[in-house]
Amino acid sequence: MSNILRKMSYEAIVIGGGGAGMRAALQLTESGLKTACITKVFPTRSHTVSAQGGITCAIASNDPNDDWRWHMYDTVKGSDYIGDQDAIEYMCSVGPQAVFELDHMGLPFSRTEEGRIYQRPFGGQSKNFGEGGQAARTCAAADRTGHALLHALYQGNLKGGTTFLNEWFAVDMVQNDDGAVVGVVAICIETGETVYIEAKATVLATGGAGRIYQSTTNALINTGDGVGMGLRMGLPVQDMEMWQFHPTGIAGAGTLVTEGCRGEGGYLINKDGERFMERYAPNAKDLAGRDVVARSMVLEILEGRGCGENGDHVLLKLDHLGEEVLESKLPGICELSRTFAHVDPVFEPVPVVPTCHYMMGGLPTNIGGQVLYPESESETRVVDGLYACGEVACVSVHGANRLGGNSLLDLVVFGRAAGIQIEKSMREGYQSEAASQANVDAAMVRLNTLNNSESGESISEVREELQKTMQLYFGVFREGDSMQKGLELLRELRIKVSNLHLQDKTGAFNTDRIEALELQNLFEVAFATAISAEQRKESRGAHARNDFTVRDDENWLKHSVYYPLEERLGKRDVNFSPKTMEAFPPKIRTY
Amino acid sequence: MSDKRPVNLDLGTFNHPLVSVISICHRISGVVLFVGLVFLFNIFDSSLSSASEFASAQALLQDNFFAKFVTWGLLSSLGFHFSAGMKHLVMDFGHGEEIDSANRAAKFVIALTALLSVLAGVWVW
Amino acid sequence: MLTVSIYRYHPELDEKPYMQDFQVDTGGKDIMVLDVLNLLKIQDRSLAYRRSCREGVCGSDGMNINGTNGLACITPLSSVVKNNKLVLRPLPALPVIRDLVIDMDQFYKQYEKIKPFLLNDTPAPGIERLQSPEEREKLDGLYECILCACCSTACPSFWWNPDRFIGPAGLLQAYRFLADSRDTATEERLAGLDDPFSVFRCHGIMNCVTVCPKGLNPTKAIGHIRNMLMTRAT
Amino acid sequence: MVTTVTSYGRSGLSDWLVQRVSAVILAVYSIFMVLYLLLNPQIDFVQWSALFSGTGMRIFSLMALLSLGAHCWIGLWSVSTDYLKHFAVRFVFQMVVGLLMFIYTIWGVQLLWGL
Repeated sequence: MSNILRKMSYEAIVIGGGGAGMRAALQLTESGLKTACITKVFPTRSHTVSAQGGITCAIASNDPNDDWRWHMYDTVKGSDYIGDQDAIEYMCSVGPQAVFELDHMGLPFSRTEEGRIYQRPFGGQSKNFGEGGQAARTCAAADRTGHALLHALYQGNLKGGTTFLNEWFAVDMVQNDDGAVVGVVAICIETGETVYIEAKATVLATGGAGRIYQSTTNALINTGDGVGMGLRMGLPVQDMEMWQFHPTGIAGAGTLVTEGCRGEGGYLINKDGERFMERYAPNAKDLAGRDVVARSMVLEILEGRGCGENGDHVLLKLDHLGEEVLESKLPGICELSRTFAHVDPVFEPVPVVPTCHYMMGGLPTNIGGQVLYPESESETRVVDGLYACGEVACVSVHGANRLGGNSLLDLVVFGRAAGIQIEKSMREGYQSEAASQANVDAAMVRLNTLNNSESGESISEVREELQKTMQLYFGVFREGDSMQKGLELLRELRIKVSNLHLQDKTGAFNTDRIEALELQNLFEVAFATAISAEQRKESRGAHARNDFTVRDDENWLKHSVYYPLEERLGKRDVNFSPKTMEAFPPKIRTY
Repeated sequence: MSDKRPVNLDLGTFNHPLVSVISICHRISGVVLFVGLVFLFNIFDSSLSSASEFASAQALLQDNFFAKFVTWGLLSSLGFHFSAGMKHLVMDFGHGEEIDSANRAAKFVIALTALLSVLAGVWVW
Repeated sequence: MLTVSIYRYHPELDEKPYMQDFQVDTGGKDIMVLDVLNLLKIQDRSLAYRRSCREGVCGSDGMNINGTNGLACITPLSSVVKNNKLVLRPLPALPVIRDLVIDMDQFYKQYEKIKPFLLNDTPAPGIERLQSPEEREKLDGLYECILCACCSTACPSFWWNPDRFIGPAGLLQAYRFLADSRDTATEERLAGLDDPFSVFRCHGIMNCVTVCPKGLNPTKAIGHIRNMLMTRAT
Repeated sequence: MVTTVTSYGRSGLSDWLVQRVSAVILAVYSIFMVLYLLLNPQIDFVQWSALFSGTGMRIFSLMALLSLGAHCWIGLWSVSTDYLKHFAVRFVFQMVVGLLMFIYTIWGVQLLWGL
């Protein structure tokens, strides 16, 4: 098989056309760098489109005295103290500017009577560093904020003239002899052609990987392609055990029902009609951190107070809000409930269950989006030419648990920051050696193997097995023994994943090939998750263990770092040095 | 490659909602009326030329089945084109732009056309 | 067992498209059309279709389902299947790349033509541009479009002039920006639309309204554009 | 965005408006004629030609004639640009329609003023 690929050259490429990728692409295009955004689906089909409730940011619309430092405090607390405080400080302080830019780009935010952006209460939000009660800080466009944001960003990029390579799938990154990333091998899905896309800067903005679980709010395209590519290149990933289970996925379907429902006054009830969150979080109740609410729900179900025939879900009560509020503030939720739960929230509560939602972990980066290689607990080095932003990155602003509305802020702030950093690097004269033929060939190995497969495992069966294993052994509650069992199963699966049979070898729009490549990425993510989860021997944020039920700050006030080549878990210091203020010290986290 | 690409435009496999059927029929009736102009202008020419030609045109319309049928066809087309055109004008003023109201309007157009066609038949025969 | 008849075409293997029948065991459940396709994909790995969010917000899986355009992921079998038969064809009028996957370039071009981005020639303030709730309400029913192309490809005017008629999706967005109090390019936008094709090919057929999976109404938006053109001209 | 030489006013709005105004005139004219004939079932040549020799009726008829020309042209031009994809075919069709409408108009004028 011929290895000489057609080459396309750019100064910078962004892999991923979701919120983070398009924000980065916009920044890069505006800076005048020759940029292409490579995206496996047309940009507006990216998963950002499904975000509902809003983008949390202290723009001081709802409360004129609101302060980004309060937002920072909430985020640090929400992260269960393993969020990096310099990054959180940056996100919360730069946030307002990034949000105003979105408005100027045309994002149709809902409005207050004063004409400002409407903000609603979300979980884990407080005023005055937790002392001033519930805050309303999440900027919203009804309950379609992600959709509005993604379209506004796409429109901004159209205006700016960004080059898009729509429906191109990144297979693997190309590393030169110095170890710098110099682009990516990608497939044009429409024709099946494989091309080496050369770039001095490669930005991974490939989003999450919620599809490692059987029940997830994530789109079918959320297959962790960036993490997969990074791991195959030998790059370590951070905090991969930290998976957020969103309290309110529609039971059975897995589709998301925004936290904004509870922000607007909805609450959860068990089969006795009891508002059980009053017991678990007496102050914040239904607006406690997502990890807290999700665990409480699972406990209710495990203790026999679940609803429905099988007692396997609880109910989200919304009818008391009245039809007018529901139709104006939560129209999308009404639509989704009717379609997927066959329930009209105007009259009946919606059956919900905690569902895999967000990957807090990912490739460690600094504030400028540069991917870091942790050499030891305190030392890191920059991986030349490689950047990451959005869900694929672990900068880390979410630590062990992300607050609702912070993901959209994360992706615009750090997409933008990555663009700014690249522009700076280029102006400073960043250069990298061109890739050799051997370098490009290395990135073609897995595709070639797949293309040459004559027999082997069924893609859909292996994927289903993987998802079941993750769901069963690495869910909301975890335990050492069962995780070891899960790991064993995953090791068996690894053999199958490396022996997939690609039945369809044709070129044009070959989704069989894409699904196989995606499955391999999913597996890498799942395996990193499993190792990290099994070895973090404490409970923190979203990582809840039955055998280590308390937080262990002495040993684990650390990022976990999974090194793929040695299948080893290391640790990395958390940043407690924000630039403009004192760090928030770890406290017991209650809501 | 793109030249070879097929296009799915097999109209027989699509559902055509009533409103869209009304629309295409509006167009068809318009073309029918356009073709019928030859007939109308000839009749009109005869009717104004002289008393005798007027009488023979009158006779044609009263006795010749074919002429009667054409007249009825044109009157029915006119009735339909007129009714559907009214619906258009009403829509231009911002009414009947919702699916329900548009469907009601479409049904009304059909009913009105049917009535007008029957009346035209009675008149012609 | 459900009989599913699917439009098949592979540019490298087939001269012409053809219909292929499959039998699918739905377990007697009222699943979505997309679920059926996912089941079929296990049977036949070569079947090509787009999908992403599987909840009706990304607009990937627009297709012609038993004769009507819609999103596979939010169309339950019970709403379309008659006589135990499901017929899936690609969206009409645009070239087929493979099976149910169409080339949407022409559709996107029409969208880009209307300058789908906010234009404002005044300097941006340090905060957001203020907009009253009433002004914002004008964007409801417009900004929700997911660009699935169900409407435009159901529109006969678009079938015959996909290169010259903007089509319902693009026009809905044209009006979305005309109606935005933060946009100052009204005159420029209207000037670009006053030709015999871009807007005026709309004959009020309303197939767009019938099929829109988000319940939006392009016909109405087009009416508003026409009124603005009228006001501008008189 | 799309200009076309053969369009009537070369502006979509003027075509659209002409189509509406001419439609109303034709509708009123049609109703008048039908009602007139219904109310005068025993009409003879004298009465018929007297009707068309009045100035008012001549103006009314001329308006209808011109409306007919414009209405047909815009309608059929639009039909031709939808279905006739071959340039030459479309051009010939449009010329035939244009010529016919010209002939009808002159013919009508001659009839009305030839009385």
